[in-house]
Amino acid sequence: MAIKKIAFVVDKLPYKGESSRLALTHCIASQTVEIHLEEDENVEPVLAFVGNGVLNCLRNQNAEAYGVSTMESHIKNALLTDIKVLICEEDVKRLGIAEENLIMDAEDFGADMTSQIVPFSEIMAEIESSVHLMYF
Amino acid sequence: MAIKKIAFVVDKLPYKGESSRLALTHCIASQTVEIHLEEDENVEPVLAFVGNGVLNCLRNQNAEAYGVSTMESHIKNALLTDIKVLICEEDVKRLGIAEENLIMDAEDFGADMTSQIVPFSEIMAEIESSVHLMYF
Amino acid sequence: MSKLTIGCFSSLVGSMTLDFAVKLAEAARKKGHDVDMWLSGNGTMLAKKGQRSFKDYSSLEKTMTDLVAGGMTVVACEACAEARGYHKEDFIDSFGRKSMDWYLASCFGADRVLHIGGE
Amino acid sequence: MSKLTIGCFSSLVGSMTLDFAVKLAEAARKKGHDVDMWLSGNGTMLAKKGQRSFKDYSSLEKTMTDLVAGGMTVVACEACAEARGYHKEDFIDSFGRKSMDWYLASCFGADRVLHIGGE
Amino acid sequence: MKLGVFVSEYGTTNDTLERLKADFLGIVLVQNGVYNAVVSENGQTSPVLGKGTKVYALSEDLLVRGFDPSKVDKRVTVVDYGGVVDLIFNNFEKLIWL
Amino acid sequence: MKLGVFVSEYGTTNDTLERLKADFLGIVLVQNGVYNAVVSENGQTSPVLGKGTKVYALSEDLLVRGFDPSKVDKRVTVVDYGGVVDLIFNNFEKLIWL
Repeated sequence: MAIKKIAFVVDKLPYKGESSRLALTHCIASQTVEIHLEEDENVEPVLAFVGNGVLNCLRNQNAEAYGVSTMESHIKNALLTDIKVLICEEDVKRLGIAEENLIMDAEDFGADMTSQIVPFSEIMAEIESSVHLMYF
Repeated sequence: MAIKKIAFVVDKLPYKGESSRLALTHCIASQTVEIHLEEDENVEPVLAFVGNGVLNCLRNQNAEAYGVSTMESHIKNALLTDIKVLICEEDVKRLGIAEENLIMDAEDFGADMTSQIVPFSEIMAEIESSVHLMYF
Repeated sequence: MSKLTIGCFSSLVGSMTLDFAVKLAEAARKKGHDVDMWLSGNGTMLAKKGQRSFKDYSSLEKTMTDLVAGGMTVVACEACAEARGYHKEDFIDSFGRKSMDWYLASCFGADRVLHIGGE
Repeated sequence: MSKLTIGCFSSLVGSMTLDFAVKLAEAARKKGHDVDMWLSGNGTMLAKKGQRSFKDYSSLEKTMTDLVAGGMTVVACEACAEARGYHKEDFIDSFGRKSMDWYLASCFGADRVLHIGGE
Repeated sequence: MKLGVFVSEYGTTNDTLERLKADFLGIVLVQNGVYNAVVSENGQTSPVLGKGTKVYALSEDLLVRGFDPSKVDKRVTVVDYGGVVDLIFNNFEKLIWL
Repeated sequence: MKLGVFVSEYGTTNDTLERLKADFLGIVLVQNGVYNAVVSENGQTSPVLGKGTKVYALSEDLLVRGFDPSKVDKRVTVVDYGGVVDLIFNNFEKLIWL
């Protein structure tokens, strides 16, 4: 059985461009990748927010004025589909973000998975153990 | 007679995006703006390169590999159409560019106009005396 | 009543810069100002007819055509559009197609110009 | 012979990033490697048929169709394209239209992945 | 000259802001520029706020990024799109988008 | 892990480069990234060159910007597109585009 891990690393800010949004939609697309693969083959995504990219993970995003989906709903969807979500601890501290302001779970979506705030070294280890790396 | 001065200020690097290219094409479009205006009305453009934007003004640009026109040819066209071209002195010094490496004239295009390397304060004065400002 | 000319340059579908320009135009119209909008470079993407609505993208076509119907002028750079494969028949009907000198002329007659550049 | 998958994301017509991706693909093919190219976000602009050639823009359609004729695979994200108003009939004929999972599957089978993101 | 500068990015090093001279200079934070109104790095507020110039931030762009417009730095005035239109016509003569 | 980092911008403050750890780290300067190979600011060469890592620059992107590929900083190796392909397959395993 061949499972290949792909690391999705987001270091871009949300909303001005669509880079971080595309990171989420491509990451979640791992749910359906099997249709293109042989039996027993699969892709295992891991999603990490680093640098200013951690600002994608703030709670209470309200996109009503613009009529688009929020990064918050995408991240919660990632948790709902059991994707490992990592948030860089050093950057959370640097930007003075309280954990209570971060999207740590998606209970309202019915997800069991929770986000993890981890040191950059742990994210680097995930990159190292991945077969491929997509840096958004 | 109403002549309105518009300042085109370029602070973006060339080639990766098309921002500085569009600055030049729009600036040169002042040659034909009269067709949209009343008799005796006209636009007088002034073109200034500031910040890293001064790197648009380097000589010997060779775009053969990419098959596009160079910023060099656009700047020479601006001089050929008698547009005032200013290059920020402080930035030329900061980036260690020798004057001999800058596009100071367009004699090969048959232009009489030459570029001027001027202090930022002089560019600021041009902005001040312009009716409108386009910052590329 | 004053006139605002908005130049939208390297902005894109999928970039909120286009949203900014459209919302600002809308707010200016509400306050009774005249508004001209110039689409150049990748900004011309806004002029493409038939953009399908998805939850990940704001849908601007309706707002724009309403604004034009209400008296706003929207013109896209013809050459920039052609280079991207947007021909006359690809354009939203009420949008104009002109050369770059139109933008300068619009600025000539404007009280304020907001030139939105950037990559 | 190895396989390279190139993902072209927020790159654009009028941006040399698209030129970079195309030239890299061409160089890899010349050296006998397999190449898959995925166009997503604004990168889907490359798939639009009928882009007119101007001296200010590099013309990539011929190079791309030649590369595809020679065995390279080019697929654009269907939803990203639809959102921009590029329907099936707007596409360069030999380019594919798939959903995002295709890119992940291509990466699964690739020896190297160059994911070109950015705004 | 009354100059309005739209800052649409966060954390980029552009010295344009430092060099601009005007009788009146106002900064309008839009898009990712609004992070300058709400985020501190290592306890330091954004240098954009420390210039002694008037700073405005767009409420819609705060909301979409998860920030409460009532909780911006006290040196910042929050405006909506209508407020930006008024600034453009009443407070500024020329505009720069960074 | 052998990591190749494509730097396509000049003068942006991204601390990613500082933090990356790899057994082998190579930097490929492309697009506006090539200015790092040729431009000094106030007499200082780019910090990108001072990391003790192997640095490459794309010749086509030097030429288009008006630089002679034979005159880059001596710490930089100039490659063409074919050379980039070889780096990707022979020198690196994973790639980052900044």
